[in-house]
Amino acid sequence: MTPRTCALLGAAALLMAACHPEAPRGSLVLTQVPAGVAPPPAATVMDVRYPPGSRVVLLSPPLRTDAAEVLSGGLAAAGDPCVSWDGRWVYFAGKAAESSEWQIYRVRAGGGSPERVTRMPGGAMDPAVAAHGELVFSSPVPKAGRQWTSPEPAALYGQWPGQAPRRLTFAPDGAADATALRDGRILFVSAAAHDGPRGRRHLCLFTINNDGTEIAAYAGQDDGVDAVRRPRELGDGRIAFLAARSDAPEARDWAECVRSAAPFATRANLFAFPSQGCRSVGPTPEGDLLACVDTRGMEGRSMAANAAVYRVAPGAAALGAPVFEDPRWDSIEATCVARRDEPSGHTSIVMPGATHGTILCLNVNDSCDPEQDGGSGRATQLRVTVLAGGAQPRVLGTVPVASDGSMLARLPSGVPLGFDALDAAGRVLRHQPPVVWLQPGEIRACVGCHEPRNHSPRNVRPQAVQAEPQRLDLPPEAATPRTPAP
Amino acid sequence: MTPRRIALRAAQVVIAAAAVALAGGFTARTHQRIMTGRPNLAVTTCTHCHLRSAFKLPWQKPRPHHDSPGGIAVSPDGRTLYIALDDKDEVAEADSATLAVIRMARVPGGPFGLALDAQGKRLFVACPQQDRVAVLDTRDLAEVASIGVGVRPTDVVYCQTRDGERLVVPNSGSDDISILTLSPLAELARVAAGREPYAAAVLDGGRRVAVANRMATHDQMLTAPASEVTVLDPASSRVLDRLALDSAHLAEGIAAVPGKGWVLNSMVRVRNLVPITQVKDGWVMASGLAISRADGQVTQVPLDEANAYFPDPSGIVASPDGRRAFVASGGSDVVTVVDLDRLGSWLAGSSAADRDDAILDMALSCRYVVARIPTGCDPRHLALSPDGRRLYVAERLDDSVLVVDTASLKPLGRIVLGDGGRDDPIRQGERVFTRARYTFQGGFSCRSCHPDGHVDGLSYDFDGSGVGDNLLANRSLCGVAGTEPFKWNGKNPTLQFQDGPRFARVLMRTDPIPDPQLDELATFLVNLPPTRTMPWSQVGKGLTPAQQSGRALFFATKRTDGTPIPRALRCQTCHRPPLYTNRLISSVGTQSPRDPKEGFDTPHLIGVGAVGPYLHDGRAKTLEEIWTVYQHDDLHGVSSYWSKEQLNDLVEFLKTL
Amino acid sequence: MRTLNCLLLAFAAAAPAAPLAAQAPAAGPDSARFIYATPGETYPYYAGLPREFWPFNAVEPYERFFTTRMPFRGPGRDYPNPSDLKSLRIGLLDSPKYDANWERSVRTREGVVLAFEEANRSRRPGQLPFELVEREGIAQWGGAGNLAVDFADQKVLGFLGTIDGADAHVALRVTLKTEVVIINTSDPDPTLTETNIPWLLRVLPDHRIEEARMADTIVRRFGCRRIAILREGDRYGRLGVHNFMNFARRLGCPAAQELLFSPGNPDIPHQIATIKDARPDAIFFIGEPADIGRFARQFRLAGIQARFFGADLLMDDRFLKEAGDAAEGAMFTYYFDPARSDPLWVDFVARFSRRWGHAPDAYAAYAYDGAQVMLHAIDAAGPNRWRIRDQVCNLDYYHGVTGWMQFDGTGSNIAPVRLVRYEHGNRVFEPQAEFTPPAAGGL
Amino acid sequence: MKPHRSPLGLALLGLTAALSLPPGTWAADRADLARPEPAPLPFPLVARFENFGEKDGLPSHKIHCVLKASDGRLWLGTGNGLCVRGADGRFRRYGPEDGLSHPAVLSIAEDPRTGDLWIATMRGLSRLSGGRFTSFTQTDSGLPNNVVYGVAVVDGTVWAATPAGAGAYNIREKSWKIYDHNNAPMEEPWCYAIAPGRDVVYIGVWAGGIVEHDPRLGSFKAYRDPDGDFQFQLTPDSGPIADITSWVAYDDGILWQATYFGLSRYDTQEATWRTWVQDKTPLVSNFINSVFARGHVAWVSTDRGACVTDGTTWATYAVDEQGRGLVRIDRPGGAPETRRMATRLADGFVTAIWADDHEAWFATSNGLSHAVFANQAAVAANP
Repeated sequence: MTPRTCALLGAAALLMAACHPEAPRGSLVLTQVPAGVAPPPAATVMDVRYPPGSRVVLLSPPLRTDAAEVLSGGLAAAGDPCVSWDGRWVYFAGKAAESSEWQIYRVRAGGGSPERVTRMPGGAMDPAVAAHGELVFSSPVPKAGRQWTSPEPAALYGQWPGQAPRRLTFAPDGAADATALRDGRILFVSAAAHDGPRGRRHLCLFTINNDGTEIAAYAGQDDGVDAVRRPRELGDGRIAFLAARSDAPEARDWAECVRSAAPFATRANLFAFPSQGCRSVGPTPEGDLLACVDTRGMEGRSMAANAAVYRVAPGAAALGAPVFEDPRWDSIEATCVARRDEPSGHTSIVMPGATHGTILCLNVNDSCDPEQDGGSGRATQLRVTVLAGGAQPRVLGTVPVASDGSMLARLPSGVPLGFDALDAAGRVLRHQPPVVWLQPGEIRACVGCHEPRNHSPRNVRPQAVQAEPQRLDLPPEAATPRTPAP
Repeated sequence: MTPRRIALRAAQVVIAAAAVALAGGFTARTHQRIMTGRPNLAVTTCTHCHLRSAFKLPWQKPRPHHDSPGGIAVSPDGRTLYIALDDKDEVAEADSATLAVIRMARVPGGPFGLALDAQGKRLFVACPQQDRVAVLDTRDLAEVASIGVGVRPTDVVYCQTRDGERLVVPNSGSDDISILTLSPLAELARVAAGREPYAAAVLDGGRRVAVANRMATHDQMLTAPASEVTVLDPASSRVLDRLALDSAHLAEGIAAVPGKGWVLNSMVRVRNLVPITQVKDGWVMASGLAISRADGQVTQVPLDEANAYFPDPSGIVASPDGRRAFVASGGSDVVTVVDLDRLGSWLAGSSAADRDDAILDMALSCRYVVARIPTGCDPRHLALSPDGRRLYVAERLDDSVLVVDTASLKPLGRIVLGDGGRDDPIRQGERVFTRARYTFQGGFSCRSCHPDGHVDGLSYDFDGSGVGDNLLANRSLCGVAGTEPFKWNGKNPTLQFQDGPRFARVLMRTDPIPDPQLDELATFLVNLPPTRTMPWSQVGKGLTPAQQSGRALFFATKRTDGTPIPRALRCQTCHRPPLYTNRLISSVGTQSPRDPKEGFDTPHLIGVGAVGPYLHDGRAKTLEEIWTVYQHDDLHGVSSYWSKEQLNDLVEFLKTL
Repeated sequence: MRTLNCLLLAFAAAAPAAPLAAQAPAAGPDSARFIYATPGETYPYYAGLPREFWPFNAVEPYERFFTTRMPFRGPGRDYPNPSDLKSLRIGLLDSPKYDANWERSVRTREGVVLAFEEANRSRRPGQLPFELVEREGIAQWGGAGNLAVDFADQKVLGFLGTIDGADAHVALRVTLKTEVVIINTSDPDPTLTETNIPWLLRVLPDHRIEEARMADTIVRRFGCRRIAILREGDRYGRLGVHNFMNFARRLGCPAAQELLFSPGNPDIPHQIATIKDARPDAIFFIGEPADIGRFARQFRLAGIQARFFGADLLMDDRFLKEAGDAAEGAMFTYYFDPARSDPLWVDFVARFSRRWGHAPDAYAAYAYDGAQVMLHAIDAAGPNRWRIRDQVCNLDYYHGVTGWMQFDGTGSNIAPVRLVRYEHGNRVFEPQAEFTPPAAGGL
Repeated sequence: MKPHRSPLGLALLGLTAALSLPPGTWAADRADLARPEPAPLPFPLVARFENFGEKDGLPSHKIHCVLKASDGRLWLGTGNGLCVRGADGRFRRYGPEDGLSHPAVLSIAEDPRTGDLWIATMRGLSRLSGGRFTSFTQTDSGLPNNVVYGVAVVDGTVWAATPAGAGAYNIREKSWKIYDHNNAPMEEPWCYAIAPGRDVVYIGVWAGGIVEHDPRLGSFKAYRDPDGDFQFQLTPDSGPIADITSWVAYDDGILWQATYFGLSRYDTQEATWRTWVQDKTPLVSNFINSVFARGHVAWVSTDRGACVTDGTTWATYAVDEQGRGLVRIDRPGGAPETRRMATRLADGFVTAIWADDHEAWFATSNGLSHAVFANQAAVAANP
């Protein structure tokens, strides 16, 4: 890049900044939902969450009701905003008209007219910004009440500016509520592994690298909570999220958190006070928490009061007074507009065009799951199942297990894979429903089947790697398109 | 002259030049093929064999020296600090109240490890660059005595025993431990240690001394390595025990825990036998703490967390009340605070199986890690004031010592020794080298596998195209300048290429190191001098008869019976001086069934005596095994005519390079 | 006391093979071909050579050794047989492929393998098969010792080999610790059996027998007075002439010259000139047959007319090929006449030729005999190394395919050797009666 | 025609010979064990033997060597591993699974500076230090050959006697030197024993007599059989009895040579030799496995029992044909006295001995014997 080019680009940037000034320090981006508006017929989950008239606004200090600047101007409904790492852009979900689909829009944080950045068939929702400004979102948008039982479950996609989206997840029940962690991974919500449509579902947190590789459980898989929503990484080593019971309305969620140091062992209430009605929670640059809470029915609050924005200091004993409330609107999602450290990227090992990935299991007999562990027998082969081209898993084939319990195989990428560890008599010792997938060319490994969470491998040389991996192929009729055309 | 004549003359000149070029090229190619004994040799440059003078290599040139703090000793009254500045050949004396440097003493030999006697009257200084221990009088910091020990002593501890005063000195370069008497100052014995004995701690008031061995040893390829804790009786110089830290390396910190009878080792738990398919969950390595109890039971517990790492644990100290331990993490610039009471209660309530698996449980540390104290760059040595109220942290690459209040765990200030060398690209490169931020979740740094730029003596399985088919022995970075190409397959023409995007994809699993930092890293690496393998007392001396005989064998062109050795099979053809490599790919019959190619980069032999195991996958435990076990049909030099004496002499010669 | 001992000895000597009856009858050669030691038996001193061949033969030494056999007095004979045997393992220490002995080692192996195959074919129900555990020797760095240890680790009951004298010595010392008996079939080094280690039997007549015969022939029969010696400059050559020089001296004709050469050296002008100047009437060669043949031809071309003498290696075709006409009249010793009509030998030659497609040489034949002794001992004693040792090391005479052997106090075969000379390119064996021990009706 | 005799007869011969004693003076004249000693002996007399075998926890019937270390622990080299006797009297075995390079242990030496044990095995040399083994083999180190018959530690150098020469490992420099027929006065490189002398090292060489080496000067001196022939000893007391040395031992200026042809003694101050053969001297058998020197006294391990001698007075411990223990004392000029003992050696085939002023340990081919000395307080082992 020549100095002359640099100078020109610099000048252009200054000009644009002048047209779209940055949001003032301390500004918030807020989702406002009109009180008492019913969702349209044939509504999607987004229509229920953001009924017609919902909007995304910028609130600058002092946070006065009359100072709200609408960022989603011209759209029929909008919500679910997130801010880019440099604090200059706001991404949100919106729909141009009541009849149109939800897509992801972006607008300069300082204000301006929103521009649509996705064209996903079936719509897009839950925007997040990953490393290097990559947009991550869910698509399609499920019908109301069918988010986790939809025959066309939502998947996460990654999309570089101006490029086609890449499918990142292949979870059988869908993936939603993505957020980028500072280590570069994408944290999202999906259903824990279960067997078939009638199997018990509960929602928990998973991670992937930003190229869709290394799908891994993050938290909640072993907990009793029915559902989790809107996970956000706080600045103090905790992950906050909204917990819910599946039979309760979204408005009665409460805030919980886990410590990233031991996410499977540290689930706890985020606040020292009851937080039913929490609609969103996130960090502030100063280390406080920014929460939107619907206090209707809460002791000490009038029935007229609605969802408002609160700033809560760590360890605060009570919710305190809202920092912003507007009786005309429910303020359900608030995010600080500020520059934050950009997460690290991930040098992808995905090979576009490849049809398979490789998976290494160090010891399929290494298991600590009392429910799923079928006994202390030693597995001699691994049956691989796949969920593709139907609601029920089908057997892809079996691969041998070495005498030390290790297994190496090349398996089809882009489909949910399940595993059954079989003993010499063909009995199933351990069972894993299809929930894991491989990206094309991915080489991934696991310590065992149902091994303890967050465990490192022992330092042993797996015998399976001494030979070429066995390859299993997907039946042609089961092949599914990897990435729908946008 | 007409234009036609000019054109004619020009054509003649061009044709003549072309002819000369063709003839020269043909001659050069013929020369190359004759001298390498390879008729099918591809295009090479003259510098493959005719290296510019070794004296022009970067590490041969003068470089800036810095006030990098090494060992720290605190006077019995807590008022005075002594700080070793190995890069400056000095020892600094600082006032713990004002945090000001009071005096400097010149101590040649790279003073690194420090110890005081019981009254604080004598300061003992381990000088690894000159294989000696110096004795300083603390009244005037004058050197009053000196004694030669093993190669590269990195620490010294003082203790009083039933038989009198003793100094115990781990000699990291000769893998042994010197036990010295003080009256007179003499070496009582030199006992064998593990690999790279690095630091020592006094136990039971001097009845025992435990020595941490930084590098792991392993008997054969594809077996789990182990680092040793050597426990000895300094009075009788008997080795009492050799505790094995399974799959541990970089175990360079050691501390005794008063009241608990524990020995603590900071360590890195490696998984070098597991194919590197990911970094997550400590798949490649993770930091840990080894607790050795008096009954010999050793338990390893993690210092890292499920989603965060604190790599390159180094210095470690335990509070006088035995309730807390502090561990410096050079890779993440923090000091980890461990609650030893919580750890003890977990150990007491755990089963043997729990303790065996403890190091595997990345989530366990939140039970006993109570704080992470941020520090300057590359915290290494730690020291506590005698009352335990102050923690001193040597911030090695910032040329400062951080002072922390151990009650509040808040910093009280810094002893500033130098400017941190911000303008020195070599020092900046060393910062890149030691920082783990370029790895996924900060899992490890360059130093994690290359302590001091050297080797960890392990072989790793990098999953390149497949899994399990890329087992590679670690190679030293010391003296690496001028030995390109890099990597065992010789595919990387520069260090920037070696450590660039491919490295990020295969190993770091994150964004590549940015170009400016990559250049700084390369600058640091090419300025790393070779490892000295000879004792300081022999440096500059002539070769012994055995070494001379080995040298003659290395440069032999004929067998003992006078029959000529084919040029391609002479040692000097591929391992050509001055760096003992012609930087070409060679096939020496070592391809294993899963090695994709039979040819491997010809390694340089500078410091080869200290970089075992050998051959591309580390199959040869010793230099001897290259020719006794892994030599096939004289493909790796003609050795079938050697007597055992000749092989021994050759090995003795190689150890001098 | 002496009486008690005598009683015990008498009982021992007269004892039938009582526990052996429990063993299966011995396979292979019938027991009539084995004659064992008798109590208090003394053996011929100094390989049974006439007194004039003895060192210091004019005086009586303070102590003579090997007039009786060193017994093995350690425990073990009553140890129970291993119960988990799948086969009866016997080791064979071959020579390394790059060694000069390789071809002789191949012949040795052929003889051993034939003996094993025949023995295994004749196993009866309940008898374990014999298993040959082969190891290729490592001439360098005392490798034979490592292999002898490996044999013990492999639980062999005994082993055969080796050709190289140094290897045999090294392996023998190991057997004293591992207590595994060796039968050597091809090392002629006289000192091999002079170590007093009671775990060795050698079936090949050693150099001393050959050299005494040759010294007698050169000095007494042909009356030669100026003897030159040309030998390999290695251990084989040194030991190969050591006794010859002593014998010649004791017969009043010390060798005038001893010159060395390197094996494989194409020509030796210096040695030829030196020997020519000395005008010898006899030249005694020790070395590889091809070398000796080449030098013999060069000697004749240089005009040296002395008689040529040598040891068994001159039997090798390579000597004749290299020497050509120079071989004419050359005389050497050999162990037996391959054309002899002894039915055992004739039958063996036929079986051997069927199996390997060529006739056996002495190394193959002695290897076959050695293997027979070992196999017979194992069948007779059962899988107990100490009792097997007793079977092997208490042998006095054995009638093998190579003829009758006589074992002296060192456990070495001292049966007389034959004289052979080349006539018109043919090997002519001088007439000599087959040796037969007195106990077998001989003289 | 001589009758064919079965080898069983010979087996019994061997057995009988092993149990019987040399002819002549060996009839036990009295069974009185309480008879007082007429005159003090120049060495301790064994009052009784305590025997240990496989039933007592020894891993093998065959014990090759025995050493009592400076810390008081008794170490045994057996045919099936290294063995240590704990304070509780129990034996603990170490084998290849513990890092020992081979189960057959032939010799053990202690480094006086560090207390480390160096263990000669039939597949390499092992060092036991701090409870851990480190092994040196001919393929991974400078050790000349894997079969190590003898080992000694002299002034920071470990000497290993192997069939491919004597290896000298400098512990500090971690470098090896090999002494063999190429650089030392040996006809063959076959070394079988090492004995530290005063400023010198004695190497017992198979077919090479004894080679004396002064490491400071790098000089060598060979002691060879003067008659140079294995078949006879021409004259007594004229030099090493044979060139085939099975063991050497040195203490206090006296060098002892064990062979399978008899025993030799060399007084290094007076440069005089003495030799002994069976039948003509009190030596019980020519077949000597090893000799242990303490002061001027030699403890001789033979295949027919053990002898203790200072070169003039002898005590011989053997087993008679009834399996009873006998001791015979030969004083200079006096008639031999043979007495029956209430206890006996574990086996007559003695392989090695360790002794001090208070006790002696006998390694045999069939167990271990502990010798308890008679009350000989007045007798010093070093007259």
